[in-house]
Amino acid sequence: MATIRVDPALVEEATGLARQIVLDVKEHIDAHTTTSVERACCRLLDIDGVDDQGVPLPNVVVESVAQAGRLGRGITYWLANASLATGEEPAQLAQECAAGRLDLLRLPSHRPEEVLAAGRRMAARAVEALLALRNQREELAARLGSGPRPWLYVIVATGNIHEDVLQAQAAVAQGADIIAVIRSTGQSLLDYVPHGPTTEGFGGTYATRANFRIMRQALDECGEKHGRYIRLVNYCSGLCMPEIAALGALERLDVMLNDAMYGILFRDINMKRTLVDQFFSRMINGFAGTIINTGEDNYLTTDDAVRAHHTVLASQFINLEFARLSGIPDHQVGLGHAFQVDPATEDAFLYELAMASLVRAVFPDCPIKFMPPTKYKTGDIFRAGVLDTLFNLVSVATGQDIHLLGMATEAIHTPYLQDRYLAISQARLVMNAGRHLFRELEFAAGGAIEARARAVLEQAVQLLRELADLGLMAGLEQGLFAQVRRRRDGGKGLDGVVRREDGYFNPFVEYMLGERGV
Amino acid sequence: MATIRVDPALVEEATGLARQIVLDVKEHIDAHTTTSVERACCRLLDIDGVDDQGVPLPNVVVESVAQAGRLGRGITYWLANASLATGEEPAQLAQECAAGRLDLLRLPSHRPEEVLAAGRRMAARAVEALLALRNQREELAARLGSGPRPWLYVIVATGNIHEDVLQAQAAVAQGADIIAVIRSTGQSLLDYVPHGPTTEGFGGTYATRANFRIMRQALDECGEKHGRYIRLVNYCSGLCMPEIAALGALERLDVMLNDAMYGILFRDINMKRTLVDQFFSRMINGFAGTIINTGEDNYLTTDDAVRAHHTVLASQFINLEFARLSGIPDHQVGLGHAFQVDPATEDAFLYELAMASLVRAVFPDCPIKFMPPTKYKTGDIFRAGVLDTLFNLVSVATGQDIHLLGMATEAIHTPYLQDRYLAISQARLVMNAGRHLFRELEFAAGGAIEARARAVLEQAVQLLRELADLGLMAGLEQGLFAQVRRRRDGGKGLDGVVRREDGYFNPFVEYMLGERGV
Amino acid sequence: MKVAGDGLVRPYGDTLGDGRMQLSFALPLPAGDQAREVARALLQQLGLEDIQVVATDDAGASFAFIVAYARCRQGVDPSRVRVVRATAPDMTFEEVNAYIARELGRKMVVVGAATGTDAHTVGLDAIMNMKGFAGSYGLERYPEIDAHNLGSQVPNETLVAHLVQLGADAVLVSQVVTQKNVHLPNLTRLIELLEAEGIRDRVVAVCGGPRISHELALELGYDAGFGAGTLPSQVASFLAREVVKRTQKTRTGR
Amino acid sequence: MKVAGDGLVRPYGDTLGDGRMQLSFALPLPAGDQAREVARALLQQLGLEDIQVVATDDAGASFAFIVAYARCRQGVDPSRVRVVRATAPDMTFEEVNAYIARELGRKMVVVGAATGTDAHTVGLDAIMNMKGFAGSYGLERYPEIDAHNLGSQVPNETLVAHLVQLGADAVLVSQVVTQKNVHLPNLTRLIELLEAEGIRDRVVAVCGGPRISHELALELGYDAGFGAGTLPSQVASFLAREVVKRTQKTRTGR
Ligand code: B12
Ligand code: B12
Ligand SMILES: Cc1ncc(COP(=O)(O)O)c(C=O)c1O
Ligand SMILES: Cc1ncc(COP(=O)(O)O)c(C=O)c1O
Repeated sequence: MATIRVDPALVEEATGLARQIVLDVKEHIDAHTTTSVERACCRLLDIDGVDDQGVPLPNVVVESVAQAGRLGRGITYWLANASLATGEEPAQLAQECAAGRLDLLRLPSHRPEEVLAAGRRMAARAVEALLALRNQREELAARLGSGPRPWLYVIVATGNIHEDVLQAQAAVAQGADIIAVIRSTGQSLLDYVPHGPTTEGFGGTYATRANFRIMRQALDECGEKHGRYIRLVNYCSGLCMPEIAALGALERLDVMLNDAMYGILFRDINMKRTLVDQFFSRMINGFAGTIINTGEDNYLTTDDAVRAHHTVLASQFINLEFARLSGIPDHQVGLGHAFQVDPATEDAFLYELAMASLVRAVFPDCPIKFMPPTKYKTGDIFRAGVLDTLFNLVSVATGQDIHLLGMATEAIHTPYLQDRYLAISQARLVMNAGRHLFRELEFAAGGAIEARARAVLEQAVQLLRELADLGLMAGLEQGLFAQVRRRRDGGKGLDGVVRREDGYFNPFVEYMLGERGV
Repeated sequence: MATIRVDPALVEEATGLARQIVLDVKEHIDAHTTTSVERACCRLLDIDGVDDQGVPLPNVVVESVAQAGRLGRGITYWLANASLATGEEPAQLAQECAAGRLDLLRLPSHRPEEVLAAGRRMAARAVEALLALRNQREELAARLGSGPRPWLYVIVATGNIHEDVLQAQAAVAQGADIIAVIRSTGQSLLDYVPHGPTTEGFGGTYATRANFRIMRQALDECGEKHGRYIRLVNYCSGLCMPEIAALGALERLDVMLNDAMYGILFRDINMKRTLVDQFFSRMINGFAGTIINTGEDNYLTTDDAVRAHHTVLASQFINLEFARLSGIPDHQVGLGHAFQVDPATEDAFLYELAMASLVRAVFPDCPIKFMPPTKYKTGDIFRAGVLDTLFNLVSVATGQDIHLLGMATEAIHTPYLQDRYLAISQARLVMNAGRHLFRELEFAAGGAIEARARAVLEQAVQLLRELADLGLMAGLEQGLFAQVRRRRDGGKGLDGVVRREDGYFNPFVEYMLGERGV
Repeated sequence: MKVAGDGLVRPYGDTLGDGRMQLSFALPLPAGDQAREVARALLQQLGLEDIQVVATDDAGASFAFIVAYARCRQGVDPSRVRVVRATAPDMTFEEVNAYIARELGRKMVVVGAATGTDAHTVGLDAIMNMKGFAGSYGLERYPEIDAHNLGSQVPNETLVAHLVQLGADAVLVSQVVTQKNVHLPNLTRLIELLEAEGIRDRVVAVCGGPRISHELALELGYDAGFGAGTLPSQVASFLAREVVKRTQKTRTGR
Repeated sequence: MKVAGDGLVRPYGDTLGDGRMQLSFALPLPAGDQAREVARALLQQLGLEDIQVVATDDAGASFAFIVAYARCRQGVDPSRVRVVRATAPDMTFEEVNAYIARELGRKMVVVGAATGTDAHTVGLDAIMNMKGFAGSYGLERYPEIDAHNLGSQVPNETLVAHLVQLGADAVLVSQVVTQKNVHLPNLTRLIELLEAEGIRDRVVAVCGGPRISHELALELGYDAGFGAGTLPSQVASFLAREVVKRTQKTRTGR
């Protein structure tokens, strides 16, 4: 097996350090909620739609309570109380709020036990809905099958959900297993989720509940026609992380980009906000059976891969511990990395084999997501095809699970239909030709590939030691990841972080985390 | 090391069988000469040019003696005798013959020892010239260096030698190490070598002495400019095998396609003619320091590679023994094979790794020539690029020596300049990225790759046993190679085979084979 | 079929009618700004718009390798495009044999060869050998077809002699090498010889190869042409119908 | 430079003037004979000749993927092609610093940002950071240049405020995302703000990115544009000359 010989003691130390780093911030997480966490609860309680100014009702409801400084009690508490007071369901309550006919805080407050019981009943319905969707996925996947691993992951990004559907159908017909609808540029920075189907977007299509539903339905039809379950991906990174996670769960999305640190590092979103949001969003994804994907590929766009591979590994350890904290089983934690060594480097291919084998060996139960070469591609689409073929081969040779297809036109435009056709058909050719390579290949004992893997693991442990000493927040302030410095109270979204009141009530944590509850 | 574990006993048995097969036909070789062997002697004795009908003087001289039924004495005998009789050198003698003013057989015959001495003196001059050219190559290669292996081998085939030069210069500038001028279609079937520079040809450029000189000179200039010795290849296969070998040696060509069986199997040239011709042509190539290349790649165009790999290996054993019989050191025997498994076959890449590693391990001293995928390429040049990238990777991963570049447009046209630019730059990228892969990769003990290699070796030994029992000629009659049946006295060129008289005199064999002389 | 508003079909990049195309070529100019602008000007002359020259690489010996994307405004009305196809819908292996047995009442004699200097046999073998091609049996496998594969580099004269000697119903000519159009005179020569021999009408003449189209075959005087990817069943169906038509015509003089 | 007899430069396949080009595109038609003939007709409309459609693959959802080769008769007279270049020959690292010290007598203040929604920083960093790009040092590394990199997604208004506050001599704007031409209004907006602020003449305005050309920059009102592969030394040389020219003009009113 191309499993690389890895020192188990180092892996254990790294896991322990990551666990400690995560637990250091647990206190901060348990002490706070955020506007987007509470909006997610609204979503789960079936609050949808927009008011006459087009403002989504979850924003209206949460803003009204937040402005009155009472969001720390948890929106579910106020909705449960209002439900007892009016006999109405949260959906109607939100309409009433939006119409200005109702102020959740001005209703008679019922006995806390009654409110909690009502809140738990309301939450139980949402939880059952998620379980039903989860079972539906499992049945569909069992009946239709899922195609051999690595699964072929393709992006569509026309800006128009209906055009995305057409291209997604073509991609599935060509052999894709997973379709990702790339979000419109800058949606990370929106503190609301746009409503309804959208036909305009820059470099991508807005993530909305309606768009999720349209694509999920189209892919279900495709799955029946082509005899395999097609998974749908979207991105919940940004100021709406938990809310998009909730919408994804409600529309049976299968995979969600949900990195614990990406928003902080690459979108300059405040770390206090992000750490609370990621906990809740991952809890929802975990419970809904959704595979999360983490964004360590980004470290290799702004830094040299040979120098930065250890930061990818360290970040993966941390992402895995945060996921475990949110109750996600390892087989749903799609840790990410990428094929980004400068191809002009001598033995670049050996560096890639070493890193891909190391990640595979260190996280045996995680569905590893391997991402394609991008930044060293040029307008020479023929040369780009060579890089993608080497990438496809390393992927099948090292047993990766989720394979984001490289596009020959990466340096030119967002993919054309023929770009995807070539990428999919070529990946299938290479992976079929190398089907059992992972079982057959080995690396010379004490050779350069093994030495490189050990060095990367050792450097990762070193970085984790520093982070454990400093604490995650201080580490981020000193730019230990992606050479990006972020101040603790800097970036966007700190205003949405709210200290929990003593009586903070969020039944979803109890249900979704169950006895593992925090 | 990616050296595959190979059973030395099987290799030894195969070598012994191949030796026996070759020695069985040695008797036939020693008992005959051919018109083309004798024309080669004329070439070495400086007979060049054409008569007024455009017939090359070597053909005029040899035909005149052959028609008189006295070629069995060896043309060098008659030229030596004529030289003694007239005091003229062979070149003038040929002019005289062509002008009808001289008949070699009607001159007074000098005492045999005198004739043999004169013949040896004439031959000695040619042998020295070849040695001088050989040293010149070694000096140039030592001074300029030769670039890392595998060497990149590129073909030019415009039909016009001057256009070939321009494209060869571009290819060298792009990074090619070896230039092969593909011969015009069907030159194998010509029983004469065209004269002078040529600007017309179908699917290739005629192999002529003038074309050899023009390209060799152009590549010497290129070599100086780009700081590495550039090797020049041509094809002596066919009815002029020894004669083109002689011309190549005289013009310092570095590599010659010179397979012992190719002409028989793929050009339907008589086997008796081919076996004698290949012995003498390889003797010249061996002496001149020329690397011969053998054409086992052809077995995989007309037969399925997974089924035919063992015929490639068996043929390589036989080609090596024939080469050793002609005095060629192993490091000049460029045994050929190709990357031709149907890419739609599951684990096609593993079959290719197994075969390439096996050939490398079985013939450690031979400069193995690995040829690209061709027959499964289609008009989709992007897919063809994927096949060539896999081919390039197997080549560097298994330590091949001579790498014939695959062209993405293989199924469309003879290569354009940009086809070569992309092929060379991509091969350099892949080989640099995988530079030390051969040292690092290993195959699982008892795994599928090892099992496949062992099976191919065992089948090859089985085929060699059958051939040793039947004898090579009978084996060829029964179609044991490339499923092609050839009758012993069938095919072209049998009329050019001449029984040696007792006094057969050919000083070149004595000089070139030295004490190993036959 | 998805056509833009005006009913014309255009290349499709990522939206209907966007006309996006990829091009690549070499220029005898050193790679640099001038080569890039000459490439742009060249594509403008083709009437292309929104031209993006995305690569201007040094291809050695002062040649530039260009990769470009552009928008092609032109569109084509698919209904006005003549598609010349050689065969009616194919008959299966069994149907062909039954058809020949019923309509011809004897074996159909088919003779094939790669003619002139062409040494490529794999293509013709794919059509004629037992194994056939891509799961479709070769003509030799058809019990009602008497197939003779003469191999490669067969001179036209030799082929015609065989046709006469074997009483061939059909001749299959394979031409794979097309450099400098070497195949055109060679293919035409066979038709002239068949006419000279007086058997042109009696023998169905078919040619094929990766760069042979049905239209080209008709121009050269053949009855049909088959290109890359042809299945033996397509050839067998065509021959069976054509030969039967011929023999009925000769029999009834119509 | 090798031009055919008529002095025009044509694409080069394997002989001068043979005009050989490769094309590929998708068609919203199922792969088959019709798609192949529609592709051929399309290329004929472009005035291409000797068209070989070498691939008509099924790209799924009734789309065909076409690869073709053809001959382009047109040629271009290279002398009549306008090549707009931003810079005179570059100065070296040392020469730029000496030039600024001598001609400007103070540090040159340069402010850069990826503006609007563009989050791509790698390109601008390649020009401004210490490490620079492809062995050419970034502007931060020039002792005579005071470089300020404001990072990404910087609104135009914020950038202009910094230019005023820092007394910038030059502004560098990076735009990498060009989908739906989102960059054009964003780039134009900055020039309008500079003019409104009355500092357009005092500040040299430069934009750059993989799909930015010098011509486009001039059209949008900038002083120069730099595309893919630009070296920091090229930018430093241009800025030094331009800024010095500006300050001399304001000093001597010419
Ligand atoms: C195998 C091969 C060889 C082998 C041939 C062995 C053999 N016994 O056939 C060898 C090595 C001998 C060879 C030699 C040469 N080859 Co070659 N060869 C090829 C190769 C790699 C594959 C061809 C093949 O087998 N295709 C597979 C078959 C199944 O496909 P096909 O031929 O298209 O046949 C199908 C259809 O066309 C159709 N069909 C074909 N014939 C017929 C006939 C009829 C009647 C019908 C109905 C249908 C039909 O049905 C078949 C099944 O669908 C091609 C490149 C490529 N990948 O295509 C080059 C290629 C054909 N060869 C080429 C050249 C130039 C040569 C040489 C001239 C090189 C040289 N200078 O020495 C020589 C020529 C020898 C000669 N005298 O002809 C060029 C031709 C370029 C051109 N446009 O003219 C090609 C395209 C390679 C290249 N890119 O340069 N070649
Ligand atoms: C790295 C990368 C990212 C990273 C950026 C990280 C970072 N901090 O920069 C991340 C992952 C965040 C990212 C996100 C997105 N990206 Co992006 N990304 C790329 C990628 C892979 C490499 C770009 C790069 O770093 N090039 C290397 C630098 C050195 O080259 P350069 O940018 O051309 O810069 C040189 C010259 O242009 C010039 N230059 C550049 N700027 C300036 C400025 C001045 C003043 C001067 C003088 C010179 C100059 O000098 C530089 C050195 O020569 C490209 C694909 C590719 N291979 O190009 C896609 C690409 C640019 N991204 C693209 C897209 C669509 C996006 C997203 C919209 C995707 C999405 N929907 O989420 C988002 C947009 C985020 C946003 N709000 O802008 C598209 C753009 C398509 C188009 N034509 O508009 C590309 C081409 C990928 C694709 N094929 O789809 N991306
Ligand atoms: C984890 C993660 N989330 C989100 C994104 C992109 O989303 P956005 O551009 O909206 O931040 C990326 C990168 O493409 C990512 O890696
Ligand atoms: C050993 C050998 N000689 C010669 C040739 C080709 O030469 P020709 O086509 O003239 O037979 C080949 C194949 O390309 C070959 O493998």
